[in-house]
Amino acid sequence: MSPNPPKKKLTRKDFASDQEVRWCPGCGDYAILAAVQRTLPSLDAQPENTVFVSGIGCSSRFPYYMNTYGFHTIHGRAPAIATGLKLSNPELDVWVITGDGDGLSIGGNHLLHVLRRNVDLQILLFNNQIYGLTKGQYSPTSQVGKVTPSSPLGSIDQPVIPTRFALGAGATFVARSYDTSKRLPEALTAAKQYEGAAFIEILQNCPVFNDGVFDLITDRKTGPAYQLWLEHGAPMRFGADGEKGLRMNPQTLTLEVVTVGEDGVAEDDIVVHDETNHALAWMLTDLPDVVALGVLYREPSPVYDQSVAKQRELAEERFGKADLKALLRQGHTWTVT
Amino acid sequence: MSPNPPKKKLTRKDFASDQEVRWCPGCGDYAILAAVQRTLPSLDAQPENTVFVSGIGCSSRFPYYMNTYGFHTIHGRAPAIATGLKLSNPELDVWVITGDGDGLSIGGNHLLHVLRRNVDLQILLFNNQIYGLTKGQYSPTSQVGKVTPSSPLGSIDQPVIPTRFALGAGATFVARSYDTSKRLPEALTAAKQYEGAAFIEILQNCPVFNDGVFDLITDRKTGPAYQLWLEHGAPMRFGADGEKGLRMNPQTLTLEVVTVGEDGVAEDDIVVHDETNHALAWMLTDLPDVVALGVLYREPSPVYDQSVAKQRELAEERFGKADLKALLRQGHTWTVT
Amino acid sequence: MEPSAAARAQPNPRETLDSVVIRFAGDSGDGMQLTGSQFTTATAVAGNDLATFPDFPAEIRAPAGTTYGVSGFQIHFAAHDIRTPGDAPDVLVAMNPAALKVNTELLKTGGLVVINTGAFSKNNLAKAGYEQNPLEDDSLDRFRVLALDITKMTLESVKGIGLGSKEAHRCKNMWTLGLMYWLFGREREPTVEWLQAKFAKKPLLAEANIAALNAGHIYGENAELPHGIGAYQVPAAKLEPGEYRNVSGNEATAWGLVTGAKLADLEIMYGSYPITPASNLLHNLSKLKQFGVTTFQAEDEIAAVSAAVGASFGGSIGVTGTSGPGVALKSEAIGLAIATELPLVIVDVQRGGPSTGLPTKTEQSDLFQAVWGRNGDAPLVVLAAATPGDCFYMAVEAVRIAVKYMTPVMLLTDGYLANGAEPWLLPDVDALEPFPTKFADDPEGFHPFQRNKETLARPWALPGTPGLEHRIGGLEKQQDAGHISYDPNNHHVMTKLRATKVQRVAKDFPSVTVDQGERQGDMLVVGWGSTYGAISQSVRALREEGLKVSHAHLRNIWPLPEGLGELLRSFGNVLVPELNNGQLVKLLRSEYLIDAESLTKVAGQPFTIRELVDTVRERLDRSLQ
Amino acid sequence: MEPSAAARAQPNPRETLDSVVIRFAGDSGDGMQLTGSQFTTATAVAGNDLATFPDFPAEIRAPAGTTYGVSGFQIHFAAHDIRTPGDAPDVLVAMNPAALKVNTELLKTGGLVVINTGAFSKNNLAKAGYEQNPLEDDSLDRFRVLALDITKMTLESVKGIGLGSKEAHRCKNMWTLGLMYWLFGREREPTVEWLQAKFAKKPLLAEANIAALNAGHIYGENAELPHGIGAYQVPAAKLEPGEYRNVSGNEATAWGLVTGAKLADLEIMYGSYPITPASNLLHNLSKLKQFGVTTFQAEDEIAAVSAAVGASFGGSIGVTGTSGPGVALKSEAIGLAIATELPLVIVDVQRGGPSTGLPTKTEQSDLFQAVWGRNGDAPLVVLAAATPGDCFYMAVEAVRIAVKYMTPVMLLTDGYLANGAEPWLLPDVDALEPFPTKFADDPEGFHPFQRNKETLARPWALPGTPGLEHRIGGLEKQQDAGHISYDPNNHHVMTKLRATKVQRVAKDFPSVTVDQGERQGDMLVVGWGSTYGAISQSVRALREEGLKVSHAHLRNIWPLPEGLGELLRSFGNVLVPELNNGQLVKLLRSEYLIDAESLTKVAGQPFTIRELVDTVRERLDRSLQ
Ligand SMILES: Cc1ncc(C[n+]2csc(CCOP(=O)(O)OP(=O)(O)O)c2C)c(N)n1
Ligand SMILES: Cc1ncc(C[n+]2csc(CCOP(=O)(O)OP(=O)(O)O)c2C)c(N)n1
Ligand code: SF4
Ligand code: SF4
Ligand SMILES: [Mg+2]
Ligand SMILES: [Mg+2]
Repeated sequence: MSPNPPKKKLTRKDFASDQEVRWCPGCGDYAILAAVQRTLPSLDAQPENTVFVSGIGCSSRFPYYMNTYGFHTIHGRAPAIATGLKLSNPELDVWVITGDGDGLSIGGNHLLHVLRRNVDLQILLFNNQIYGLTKGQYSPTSQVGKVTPSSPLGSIDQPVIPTRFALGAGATFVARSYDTSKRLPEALTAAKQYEGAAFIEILQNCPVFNDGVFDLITDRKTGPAYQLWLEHGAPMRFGADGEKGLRMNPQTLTLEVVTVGEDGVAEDDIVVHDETNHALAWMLTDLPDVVALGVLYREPSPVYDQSVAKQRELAEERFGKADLKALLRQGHTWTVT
Repeated sequence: MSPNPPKKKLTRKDFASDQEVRWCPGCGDYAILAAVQRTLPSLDAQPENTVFVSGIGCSSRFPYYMNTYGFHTIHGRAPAIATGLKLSNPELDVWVITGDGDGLSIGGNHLLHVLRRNVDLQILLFNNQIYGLTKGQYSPTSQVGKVTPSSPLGSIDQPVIPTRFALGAGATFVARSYDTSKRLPEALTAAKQYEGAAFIEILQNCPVFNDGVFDLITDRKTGPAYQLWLEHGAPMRFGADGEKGLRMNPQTLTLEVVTVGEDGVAEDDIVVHDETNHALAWMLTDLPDVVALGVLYREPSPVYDQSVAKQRELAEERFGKADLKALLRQGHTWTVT
Repeated sequence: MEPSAAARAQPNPRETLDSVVIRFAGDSGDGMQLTGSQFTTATAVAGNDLATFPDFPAEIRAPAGTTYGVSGFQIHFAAHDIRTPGDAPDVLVAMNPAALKVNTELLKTGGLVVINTGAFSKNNLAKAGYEQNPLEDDSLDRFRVLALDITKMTLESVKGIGLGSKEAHRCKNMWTLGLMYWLFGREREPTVEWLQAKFAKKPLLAEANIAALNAGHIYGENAELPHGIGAYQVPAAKLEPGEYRNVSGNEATAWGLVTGAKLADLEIMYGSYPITPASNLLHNLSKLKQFGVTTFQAEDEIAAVSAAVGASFGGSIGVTGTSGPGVALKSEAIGLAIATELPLVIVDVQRGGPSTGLPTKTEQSDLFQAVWGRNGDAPLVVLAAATPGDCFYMAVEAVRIAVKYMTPVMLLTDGYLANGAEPWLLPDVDALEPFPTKFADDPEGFHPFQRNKETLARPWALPGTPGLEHRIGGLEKQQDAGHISYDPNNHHVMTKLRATKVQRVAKDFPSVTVDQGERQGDMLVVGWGSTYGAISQSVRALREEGLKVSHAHLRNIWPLPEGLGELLRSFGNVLVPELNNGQLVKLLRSEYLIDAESLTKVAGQPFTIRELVDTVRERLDRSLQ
Repeated sequence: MEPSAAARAQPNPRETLDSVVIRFAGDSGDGMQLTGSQFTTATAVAGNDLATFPDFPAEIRAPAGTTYGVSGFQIHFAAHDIRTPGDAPDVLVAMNPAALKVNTELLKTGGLVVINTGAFSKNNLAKAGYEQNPLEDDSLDRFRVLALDITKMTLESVKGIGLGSKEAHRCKNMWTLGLMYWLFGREREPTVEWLQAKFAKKPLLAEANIAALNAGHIYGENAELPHGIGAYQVPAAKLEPGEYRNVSGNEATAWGLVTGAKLADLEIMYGSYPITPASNLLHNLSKLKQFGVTTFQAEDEIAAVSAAVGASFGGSIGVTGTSGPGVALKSEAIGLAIATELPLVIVDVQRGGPSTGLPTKTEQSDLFQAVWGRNGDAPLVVLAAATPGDCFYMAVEAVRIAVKYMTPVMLLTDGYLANGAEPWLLPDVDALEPFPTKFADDPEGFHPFQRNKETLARPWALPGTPGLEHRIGGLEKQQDAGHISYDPNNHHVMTKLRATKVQRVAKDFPSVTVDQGERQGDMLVVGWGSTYGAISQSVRALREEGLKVSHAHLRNIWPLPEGLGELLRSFGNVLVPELNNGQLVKLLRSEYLIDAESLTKVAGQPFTIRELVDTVRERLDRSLQ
């Protein structure tokens, strides 16, 4: 038998833990879990080198269901814990699982800083526009007017737009998808292959406390009219038969929905997606009658954990090899006889 | 004597407390303090109705020097404390004083949420790109490579752009100025007159730990070439004799510095500032060779403390007048005899 | 509830029982909590004393049929006064195999099991982990079993009304409730009215549920119940006369805060971030905005307490509610309120720890955190509520102390109090003594830290008051003047003043009382918080055996009530039962140098009477040897 | 230092003194800290034992000439071994009126004041709050005054070198140092070398400072010093032979952490957010990246400790350093490390509290927070360093315990230890026993919470290890298996296991030792942390008076060392001096039911020998009456 036998091809099952999945029936989290378990083998991920780090929330139960290493931490702190983990072992493939409450409410500050530092992580934010685990209070992404147990007269907080917040924080990879999308694996793949902090907002349905908020977008019938799938270098077309598209209004600096062919709109009036264009990405975060999906922005830049590693090498050059005895003697010493 | 004598006109002195100012000689904070003390009387502010709330930092010592109500709180929490204060008494004129560490490091999450909620506050962020009070460590706004006691080999963190972060958070009023600017009072005035969360980044020099980082911009000689003063409705001109300006490149969606008259650049190629244009404001947060000053963005929207007040009135309509006895008896009661 | 021989012979007429413990158990989706609370209301109306214990799963909606998805509701009612939901149930209602599986252990031998055979499918049996159907083997022999196809009978009872199958199935719980009403002679009217109100907009659902309720009742009247099962009656208890309602701890706390604020003539600014089991405190208060309550759902616990501190600076009573992990996050800001001497009420609805721990289970393990969990010497006042209804009075007290002494007050309740309901004699709010707040308003010789000679409280001077402009903060302050001071002696003096002020509060408390028994004897059982019912009932049982045992229950944890040391020294033994690993006991030992013994239970569950009775007896024996 | 009559008659030859306390005081800008540390080095070289206490203002750079801008550095050196920077100075160097103003109080009667008259301008006198010039009235009569225009003489000494006036003025401190070197017979070489190194890139500055240093020295040699002031010598102390250096607590802690990690064969991930007085721990470690140290300046304390916990999960030793307010913020995340049983070292460099308190002053008021300040029953190990040098050994110990027992360890130091320097006998690092870490690697029967029988530690299984994939978290875990468990008994068992594990650590500590005196007597003085020097010197003085007083100093705060109860019971009185409002004393009382008395000082300053000696005597008298 050969000294090192060929690694057996892993399947979805190899990434499923023996723990019973305990989300509510119909929860969007099931679909996301399936997508992740299906995608990892296709990327040659190894369970032993993969870690899922989460905060607290229904979404944050995710790690228990993956047959990888996992850390179900405390509310909002997953990005900071994942940063420490990645600094201690940059070889690991670290995924952060968070929710709209975990990541944007109590955890907003850590999300800001992990994104600006560009730590090499995949960050999946499950956005169901509600606090699921605590039974349905409005969250930072809930729409104004949302009636919940803590907002009997409707929420008055202006919602955060996660992708816009991410760009404002200096994120270098920003994408959006939704729980049941066939193209979710694409986004996951792009995120895993990206070096740096890859942020994906995943629209997720909470059938128990916020059922159907994304139906218009995710529904098979109505969906196509609302889904703008972005492709770097391709014109921004959408609609059941791609009849619609986005045109730039240079005066207002806004992207307008137009129908190709109608009132003189030509093919090449349609804006071509450039995922490295920051201002364009900004406009795409919040469009009038359509939702941009896929990679809004991707612009590789220095990776935090790599820079840290570099500095440790540099330190040796600058300060010399590690020598404990010399360290204790640095500066002035004297001898008593 | 008339029953209500005319209020005496207040002066700068009326807003100066009896406490000795204890910043380092030459600190930019002195100039900001003077500007605030000079501006308030001109706006008919009353010391008893004015409150300065700060966190911790050199900048956060500010309230002690104002002869108004003041609260020098804990590190990073001023926006949350000011929110509670404003909710308890919306009549008060509440100013938040924070620093690049206080507001963007430990306090980043509260700044995010106070901005998106649009609480009626003036928020002054003194940005000296350093932790002053703790003796000079790099801050979230320090430039990459900055050598400090905690970054002997240079900082590797990508800096946050405060105005960009604010827009990403959903701020509705975003301005920028600098400590010694003659036009700082303008920004303060606009902020005070604005209903909602008015965010001003004030570039501030720390002569002890970060001397001169803004010199190119703030220096009398070099300044004009780097200061783009924004006026709503006016073309974006700058330079010693306003010879320069910004032109929109519709392809790259970036603002380019051009010289009017040179290689065919005409007056009306220069972009006219529209402070209600979100995408434009976004581009202005970070320009190649010039710094945008003044009001980058202003778009009035619902004010949090006002909405809270409205809901309290609404509650009475919905749930009826407050009646403690009825409250305790709501639902089912029975009598034991 | 052992049925008498007579009853065995022929079930009717109604057999009289002194007390009964019923446990309703089913799938999260089966509506057991509703069923339980309806039965509670009907039982209250019948004049029994009662106590309840809802026990729902940690998962929001665990998959149907699983054991960890079982939702339970236990009610204990009696002809005399009682204080706990009871140890072991006399009656178990099991709506599916999982419910039976997780509860048979608890049930008393000879107890009655009402089973919905309609749910005993192969699939459900498997999910519950039954190799074979317990209805077909001998595993239930030690009980009296009433096995009915409730599903089938429910569907029949609502046939023709035109419900979808899902809704029709949902009526099962009402059918079952109808049967239980008949078995224990309860009135249906309150439930009928409640259903009509609840489904006002869905008349079909109202009609169907009422039909099912009646069908269950009729079944009881007509059906030939198996040998040994009949109708029972539990005579009314002799309760203090007056108007009653059922109240849960989180309701009572919310109402107490509102009442306290009214008595103090203040508005409330409640800053909170949702957390089990404190969330519905926020929910309850958010419905009371017309009472001058502002609720602020903050971005996190730090912002929640900070906003409350800011509001107190502005002249509202700042209140913040949370559970253990939230208190940990708030500790720095609580320190600020201590340093600036602002009033603040922190409600800690305790849950199982450490860390995330057991969020849905009850525990008393935050006492140390409440008393000592801050940087520096940072004293505050700690109160603890003993029963759901007591939460009302303790909340009023928390507001009173906070304002009178310009100090943060931590009110400890727990998951058991928060969710458990008990019949509550309504207080006469007009009779409550108001304590209107006096704000500073005279600039003449005003100093923000000049103290009231008696209470040592500093003046409360509100922004907006002309002439009182001043600055406060977390740095040490000069005595009286309140300016920043780095003077060594001043810091020493201020530290002592802060500590003394909090100790002064003890003069404002009733000195220690004994809830049961003499002021000396062989053993004093000292409790605090939600263990009140269990301890008091156990001590009663022990005293009936003639043991010289007394019970003192502390509502004032810090400062401790006056006279406590003397009281402790008057007993041969002191036992401190706590739902933690031993916390109050350490306080008592260090304060009074008394060899107080600890009885700990850290299982996320209240003490059972048996546990307490056995332990006290055994420790007494040991010590008397 | 009362000069002998002989000395008064004619100053030379050098008079011999047993010990001297010098206080250098001047404007923040006058470089007193540098002057002090240079004098310290020279004194160490001269073979004296010494202790120092830097005392700088809270403001970064207070305006020149103000009293609150005065920066001080006190050094105590002697011919015998000493342990504190001394109570009252024998010599005061006052570089300006403000420095004189704030320090005259402290100076011993008959003490020597060296004054720079060049700084005594009207303006400066006013800023210092002098109505009239103290040099011209009788206010300094109780001292021996050496008033010189140091400014003028300095400027002359550097004339011609071509410095700007600002730099020239800056050389004042070196001139003064030169004079002090002559007065106390110190060698100039180390300072000269140091100046050459420091200003290698600025030869002019080097030349000027050296010139000033020499000029001051020459002045001493030649000038006719006033009557009663002469040159002194303090003979070398009999110190344990070996290689010495001066070390501050924050240096020693950093080096101890690095050494501990090396002995454990681990890398360090130090997550921290700057805070006084812990910041330079971060600074020191950030210069040691070549030792396998990663420093992460986090966005706040919560992120700092969280990153450390994440790093420990990944196989580094996660360390986080801060001060009291930071620990408060970290408490929730520390609870997570307790629940997941990961190694973690938390260094709390204590400062004055509560809240922001007195950031630049020392205090011991975080003991309660360290031991009890978390939600739930959340035990961890607490250690406390006694001296700057001891910080090294305690840091090594913290790493050892954390890894061996898979538990968080809190190491308490304080501002006094962090900044104070003492001569330190360098440890032989090769002689230190390594404790290499053993990670789990065998999938065979691996369970993440299966414990080591002896230590009760769970296995440390690192991500990246094939076959050991597992999930951990803050919810309660099933014994051994580690899966989420809501089982009541399991929670009880796990709570007890967590507590027992921490108590087991006591077996790994040396059982309690007595630092001075017998193991029984009239009074045991029990101290912890930075009060070591003051207590031990006081107890020595009292014992020399023949009093039956002993001193025990605790380095293990939790669990407490074995044998402590017995030791406490062997003394008539137990006194616990603490720089807080009484914290350790409460622990001792509750654990051992001993009537330990408290001696508190909450003034942001260490105890003086006099305070301690007087109190012990007075309490003994009282008790012996
Ligand atoms: C410190 C702390 N505060 C509050 C909570 C209660 N809590 C748990 S999850 C959660 C919000 C969850 O919302 P989200 O992140 O959107 O997750 P979802 O359940 O919607 O998937 C809250 C408030 C907690 N566990 N810990
Ligand atoms: C909880 C807490 N953590 C850390 C500190 C220490 N600290 C005080 S101010 C400060 C940063 C100040 O920087 P910035 O906000 O930029 O203010 P500046 O001094 O530069 O004006 C820090 C880290 C603190 N006081 N409290
Ligand atoms: S509550 Fe909502 S988000 Fe949570 S598990 Fe249930 S369906 Fe999913
Ligand atoms: S340290 Fe810098 S920011 Fe702070 S007071 Fe001094 S100059 Fe100003
Ligand atoms: Mg959510
Ligand atoms: Mg700063």
